[in-house]
Amino acid sequence: WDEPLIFELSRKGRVGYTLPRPIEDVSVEIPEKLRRKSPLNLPELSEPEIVKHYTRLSEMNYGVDSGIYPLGSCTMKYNPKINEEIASHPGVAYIHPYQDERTVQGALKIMWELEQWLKEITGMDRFTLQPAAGANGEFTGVSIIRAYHLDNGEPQRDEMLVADSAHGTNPASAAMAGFKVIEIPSTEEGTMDLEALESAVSERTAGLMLTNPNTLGIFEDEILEIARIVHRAGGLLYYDGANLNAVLGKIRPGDMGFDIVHLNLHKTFSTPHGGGGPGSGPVGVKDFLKDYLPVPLVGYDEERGYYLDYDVPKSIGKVKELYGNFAVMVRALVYLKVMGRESLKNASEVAVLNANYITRKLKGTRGYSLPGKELRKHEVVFSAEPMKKETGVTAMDVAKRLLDFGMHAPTVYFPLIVHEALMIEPTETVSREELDAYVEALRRISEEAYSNPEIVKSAPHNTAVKRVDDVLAAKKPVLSWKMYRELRERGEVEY
Amino acid sequence: WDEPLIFELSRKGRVGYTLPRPIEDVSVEIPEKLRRKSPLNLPELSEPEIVKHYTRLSEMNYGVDSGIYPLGSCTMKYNPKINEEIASHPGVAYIHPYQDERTVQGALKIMWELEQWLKEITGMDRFTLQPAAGANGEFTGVSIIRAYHLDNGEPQRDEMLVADSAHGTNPASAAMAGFKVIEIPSTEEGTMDLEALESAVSERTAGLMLTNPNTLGIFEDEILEIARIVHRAGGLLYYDGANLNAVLGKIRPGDMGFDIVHLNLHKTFSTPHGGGGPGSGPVGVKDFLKDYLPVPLVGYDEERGYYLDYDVPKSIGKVKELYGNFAVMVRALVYLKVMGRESLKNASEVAVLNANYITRKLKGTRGYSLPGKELRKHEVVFSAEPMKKETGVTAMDVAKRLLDFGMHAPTVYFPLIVHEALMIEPTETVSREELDAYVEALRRISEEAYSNPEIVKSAPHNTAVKRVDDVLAAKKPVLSWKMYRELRERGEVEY
Amino acid sequence: MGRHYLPNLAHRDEMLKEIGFNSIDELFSDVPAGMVKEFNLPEGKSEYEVFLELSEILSKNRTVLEMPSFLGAGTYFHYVPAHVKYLIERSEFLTAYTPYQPEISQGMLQALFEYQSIMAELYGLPVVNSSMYDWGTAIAEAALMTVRLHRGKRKRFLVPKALSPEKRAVIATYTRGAGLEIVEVPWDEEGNLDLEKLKEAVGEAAGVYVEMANFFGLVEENVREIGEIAHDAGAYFVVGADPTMLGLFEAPGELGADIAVGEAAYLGNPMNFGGPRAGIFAVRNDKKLIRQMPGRIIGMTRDAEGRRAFVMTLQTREQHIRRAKATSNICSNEALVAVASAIHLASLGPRGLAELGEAILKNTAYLRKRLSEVAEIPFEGLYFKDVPARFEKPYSEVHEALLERGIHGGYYVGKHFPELGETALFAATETTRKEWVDALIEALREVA
Amino acid sequence: MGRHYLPNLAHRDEMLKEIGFNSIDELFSDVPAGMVKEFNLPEGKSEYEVFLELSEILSKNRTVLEMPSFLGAGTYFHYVPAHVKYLIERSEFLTAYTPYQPEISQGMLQALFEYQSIMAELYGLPVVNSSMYDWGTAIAEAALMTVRLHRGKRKRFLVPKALSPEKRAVIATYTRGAGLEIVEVPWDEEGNLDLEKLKEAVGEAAGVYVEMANFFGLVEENVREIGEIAHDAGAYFVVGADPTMLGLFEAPGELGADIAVGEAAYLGNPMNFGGPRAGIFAVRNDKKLIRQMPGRIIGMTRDAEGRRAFVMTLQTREQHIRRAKATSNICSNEALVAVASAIHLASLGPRGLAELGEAILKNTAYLRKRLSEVAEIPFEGLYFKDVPARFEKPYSEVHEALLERGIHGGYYVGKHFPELGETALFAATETTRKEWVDALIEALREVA
Repeated sequence: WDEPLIFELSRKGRVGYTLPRPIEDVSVEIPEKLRRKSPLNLPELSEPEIVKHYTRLSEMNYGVDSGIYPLGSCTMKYNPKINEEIASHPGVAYIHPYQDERTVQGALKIMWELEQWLKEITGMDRFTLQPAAGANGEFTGVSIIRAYHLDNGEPQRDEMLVADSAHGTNPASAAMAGFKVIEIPSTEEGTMDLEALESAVSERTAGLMLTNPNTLGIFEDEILEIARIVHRAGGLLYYDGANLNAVLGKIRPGDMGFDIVHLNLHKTFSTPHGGGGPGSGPVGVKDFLKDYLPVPLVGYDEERGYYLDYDVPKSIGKVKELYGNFAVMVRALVYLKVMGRESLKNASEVAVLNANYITRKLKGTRGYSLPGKELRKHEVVFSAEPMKKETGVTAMDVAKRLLDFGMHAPTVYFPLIVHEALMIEPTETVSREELDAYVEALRRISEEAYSNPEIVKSAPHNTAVKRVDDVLAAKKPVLSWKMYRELRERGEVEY
Repeated sequence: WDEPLIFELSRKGRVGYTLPRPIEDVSVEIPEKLRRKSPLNLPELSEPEIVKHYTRLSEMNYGVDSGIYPLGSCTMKYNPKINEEIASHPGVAYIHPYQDERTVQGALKIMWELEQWLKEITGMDRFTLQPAAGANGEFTGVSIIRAYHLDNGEPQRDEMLVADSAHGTNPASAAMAGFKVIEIPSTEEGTMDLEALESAVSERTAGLMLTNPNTLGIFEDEILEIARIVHRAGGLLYYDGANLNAVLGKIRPGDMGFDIVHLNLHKTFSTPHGGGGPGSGPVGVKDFLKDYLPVPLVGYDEERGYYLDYDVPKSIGKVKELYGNFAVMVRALVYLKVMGRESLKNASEVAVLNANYITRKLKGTRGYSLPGKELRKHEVVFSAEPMKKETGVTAMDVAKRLLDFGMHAPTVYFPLIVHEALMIEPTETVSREELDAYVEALRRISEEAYSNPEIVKSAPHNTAVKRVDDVLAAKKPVLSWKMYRELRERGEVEY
Repeated sequence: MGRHYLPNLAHRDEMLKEIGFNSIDELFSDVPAGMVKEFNLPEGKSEYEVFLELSEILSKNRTVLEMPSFLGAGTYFHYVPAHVKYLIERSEFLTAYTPYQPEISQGMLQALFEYQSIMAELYGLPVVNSSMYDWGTAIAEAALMTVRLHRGKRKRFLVPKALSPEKRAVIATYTRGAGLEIVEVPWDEEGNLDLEKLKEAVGEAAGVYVEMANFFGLVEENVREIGEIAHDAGAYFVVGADPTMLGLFEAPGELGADIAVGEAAYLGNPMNFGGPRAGIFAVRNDKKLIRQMPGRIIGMTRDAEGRRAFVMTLQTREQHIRRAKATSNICSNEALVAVASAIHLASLGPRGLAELGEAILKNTAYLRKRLSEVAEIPFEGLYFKDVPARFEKPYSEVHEALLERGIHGGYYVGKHFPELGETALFAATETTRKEWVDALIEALREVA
Repeated sequence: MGRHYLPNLAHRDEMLKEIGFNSIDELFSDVPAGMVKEFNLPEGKSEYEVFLELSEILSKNRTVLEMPSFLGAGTYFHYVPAHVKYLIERSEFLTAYTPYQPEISQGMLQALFEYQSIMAELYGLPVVNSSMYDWGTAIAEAALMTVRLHRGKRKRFLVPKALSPEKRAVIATYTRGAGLEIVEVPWDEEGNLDLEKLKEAVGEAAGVYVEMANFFGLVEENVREIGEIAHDAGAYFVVGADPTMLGLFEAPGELGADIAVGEAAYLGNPMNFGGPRAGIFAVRNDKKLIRQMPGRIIGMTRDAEGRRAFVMTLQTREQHIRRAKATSNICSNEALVAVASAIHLASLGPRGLAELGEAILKNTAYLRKRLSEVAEIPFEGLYFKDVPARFEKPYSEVHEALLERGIHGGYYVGKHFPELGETALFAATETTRKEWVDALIEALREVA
């Protein structure tokens, strides 16, 4: 399991490529001052060695196909293989974005159809598929809010309200778009404090960014009142779609009062997360905002067929080159077509059932408390604070110990409003036996914490590497082979 | 690593499939006496569970991409990924063998082109691509020999000569075709005993089956004399292509005097072994035998294009349904086209270099002897007999201990003429470092055998399971879940 | 261009020197003079060029996705779920060989044991090998086995006349060396195996073979009775069955089969122009039969610590040990094809396999109904996948006209069965679309 | 039809009961009345039907394999070696998320560390993040970063006028909130960045951006000089470079760049209609810069036993910790795209990358030579990939005629650069075939 760096496997003279010969063997002069003179220290390996290297690395990585992966707020559901098969069709891979519209009717149809699904699912009237990820979508959304208010002659609306339980991207995106961020606290129950909201809104309010259900997995049951407060103050309501998996096919953000929605195709719509990306973060808006969407949109008319529509009068411009992560969109559309109305609803119901199953089964186990209301949607946040106080075992220790059971840990220390948070989102694609085993493992860890806490504190024990020192990583940054070589020569690292 | 059987993961009511609806929902009556009444005890799982199950099983398996795999006589070379990519083209997967020739010109062209390559590589004049594997090819070859002699009015030629070092398939195939098998011994040097051969040939000789280089990895340097002896006696010379990787692109069986050749596309031509198959075993013959080949052959003429040729007057018939393992042929042709003349030669040269590198580096290590000539071709056979005598550690123990180092074992106990045989075929696609590490591991095992033999005898220690009890498996056969359930109910197995 | 597969090509001289050679030629010094040659072969191309070239060649094939197809006759367009394809392409499965070292091959061994187990359930016979080359060779091996079981004292093997010409040819070639006499039993007026003729021929037969649906797609009604006739005559009973039938139809083992055979590639594997395939081979749990069985078998056992483990077993039947006396010469088999079929079957489960069978039966019924509007169906009875249709015109003309309309028509059987005249087999599976059938009939109306 | 993804659907009632609920509705009892609805969506289809439907839809795209293409302008047809595709499709990579638990994610962490390392070598800057969304957003983030580095006291950012309209638009949207002033520096007569105009504009600039080959494919001759002008004015120097140039051309870091950006998806990834991509983002090893860098970074460290291990590091810059004060809002990035590019680069090695660059330069030179026979090339100088060609006819007519002849023509630039008139960019890469270019010129002779 100790796979060397690819640079360490390099041997001079080895070749891992074949290239077609150039059309003509003319000599092309590169200006002297631009010709590369610094050594190009890339690894030299043959193809079999490269394949072995990355095969081994892959085996040192835990994915959705490896076992339960209940990383809260990330919706690590199974990624159907049919999505992948269709996404690798030559009609996806080998088309250029600037091809004449008549030669990419298939691609445009896919984007158009996907938009129709997303509109019905969210209750929005128009979508851009351009954003590359959730945060890119949020930036799109808040940029639209900014453009809208400016357009309405309200440049003073420079405050964006966010829940204190919000994903970090919410305030970060708002700030990037030039907003001042105001945090709205949560109540003991785990939902938004309406009084605080009332007193926060003003003529400076641009909007409120909210997830529903929120990051505690709790449905904001006063959502209609929240919408009323914000709208009355002249603000817009932005839906962070990260948690849509709880309500997909049952409840539409548009019906909750939201004006703008971003979705995460890589969460709710089963496209794979790729170790961090690519994702896709489409943004939908109500009719009155559609003129602000990024360009191009995808249009359809009988004569022209599908086309790229650059005629968006007040467009905020572009948040990414070209049209977005097309190969991800293909996967999402395949998923939607296979699932259909009934199964989408079933999926969110089972996701909610699974989360409540874990909630009820784990509740009452020594060391874990359950802040907020008991009824959850797609995820639940337990706190290991009692355990920490009584045994010194932290949420991080619990997470690490879970790895020893061959299971992925929950999200830890988020949301920030819960101390020692363990945020568990099982999703609908895990089996009851996996849920039972997960609860059993968490119970066993509780027993260990109270009988033999050291075993938990020093976890993991059965993984490829032992607990990784992230403090050292930040204190002495080694960020590339180049830096490593230098530090090593100077004797400053010995790993 | 203790993955349950898929039957044990089954839960009533789970579903892992989707099916299109029938065209019409008519009721179709199955005759009462044919309707299934016995319970159909298939597993019930969802797709995510199935994917996890087989993903885990795959991770419990060692393949060519996992590390060195020097299984002698199996040519476990790297299987280029481009082969796989092209073999999964819809133009391969979605064509029916009975399509009109005009709609499968691409497929027929691939078969035709592959035949041209194989002809030049072997010095044969015509090929059938029908055989599914080496042994199927051998059967084809010896059936042709039989038909040829019968056709020549020599039904008495019922003896097939094979070397005592031959692959077991040689005598088995000959016997299936109705031949009596005569074994020709090898000399101390490891090559065929010419005197024995002289005295074995007669008017009953149908032919001689030979590999060259032989299974010791030694080139039969008297091959021209061998051919003369067999031909003079009226027999035909059959080339077992299992070891072609030693001479590919340098020496042609046809130039050695062989009349018939079978090849293993899954060995020499880089197509994957699939855990035991599919392979492909094309058979080539000299001109005078081409009328005996199985039908259909692939023909070409300007007007008709490529076509299936059933006009083979004396054909032995068919050795497999349809045209052979087409998807394997595609892979082999891709390999040939990428490699070309020069690299095919380089490949066999490096394969031979690698085998001799291991030979020289390991030679002289205590406990291993090197029977036969030192100069080898693609593989080398060491004997662990001295080690066994001196320490009790067997070739099997050495093999098992190698697994602990994360390496695949050599072929053991073959060829039968070498006691405690360790048959090592590194192939050309492993690196020098891997060869060095292999020799080092074998040396270290030797040291262990002489200092602490128990550690070798009880190996492996680091694998998913410890040494597997194959004696028990044969004594108490448990060959299916059905048998297991019954035995378990009767308390006769407790694993 | 293949140097990217050859890590040590860059170190050739260095390595030669290190082991005391001066040149590559020295490594080949034992080869007779003049035998080493330059070959007349093209130079290598880049991966990209080969990709372009092969993409172009393959685009010349008109696939069944581009043109509706009604071809069956032993090869069928079934859909392969994407996860099956993904899983068997994982290189740990794909690139491994026969699991000679069980300790590092438990994955493939267990997958094959599961394949054997699933087929055992399907065929109602608990002992299944880990694959033959295809259905045809499986029948041939079964024929040889029944003769061995009679210690060669009986050499006659009966097969239905309504048998695929491919299979017939394979059986002939395979059994020639052992001197078997293959006798064809004709069909009766309903298309079933003629029981009277069977009784006449069965004396001294080593084995009797029948298929649950014959080559013409007709479901054989008297499987059990045929078995009884065989057994009464002291012959072994070999039953062939398409595994996609067996969710609805009784298991061959329950119908009296001693040996059952079939084609695994119908599930989990694309058509691939006819190959690779995988022959299913199952027998009763009877030591006498098991000892004579061809092919590899995976067994469950335990490891040194008593834990469950899997291993190749009963190898003394096989060529690498028994050599000329082996039960078969088979070595490489079709393991990956078998695993793919098992993954597909595990995904279907009992309900899915029954639904699949129903979809096929219903689509076949629709095809048959529509075909009967434009052609004569030679036999009454229940059809599974294939349906024979007899035309007045020469079928070649019909076929040509269908091709022109972008339809892959049926398989002409008149060549091998002249008694059926201008008949072709048209096939349906779960993949057949109503619009395809309707287009076919439309076209046939115009041309037939 | 999606029930095959939902194992517990079969146990819904049982599980509800076990945890004390009577119905699914109870689980949604906190939702305001009337909010739960039946959606107006199609019912699900079988995998096979969706496969057929999508295959048909996708077959409507005329790919660059079916029709030779000369489209570039920021998206290029490079060949992706098959092993790269295979490796990133392994589900352990594909289906994992951000490696929050390093102990079970060492594979992805190491692969990303290797990506950072390889890009560091290529760009000559040792600190690289583990990807931005694309080149365009990377420039935009670089612009914001240079402003932060000036603590907001400078808000001007200079970009070349000869910049992709896509990138220009992204930069505008991204920097609006922070109030940046984006100033375009025109090109001079040779097509290089106009150094005099640069000097005029550079005062008070937070950063200056230039590309090693501009939007028209023209290699920028004065990169080093531009950097000196920027630095002399106290501005940060940001260099954009196509990674496929950098086997032959000097590393941006060596040319004075403080920050370098580029597009990783040009290697190891297909075009995919323009997405996904991955932006390269590299900076000098300077704490001040590193602290202001956007995006995730993987670092090397050790585990509890002192062995080498990898982990996400310097996270206090990021949104999940710093929230509104983060250096960027980026969370999900383009990790898999980045890993694919790294595998491709590791396969090329130094020699392969240089050969790739040479092949592109030579093919571009051939394309340029042939285009000059039928059109005017507006600038002298060295071209990499793109070549502008100016026609007398409206280019739309030319393009239409090319389409009719089965050729994807160039990208019309007149819309965004009216000063260039009826000019289109035609691009070549290593994939361009002589016969394609010859066919293009042939066609242009007829129509232009």
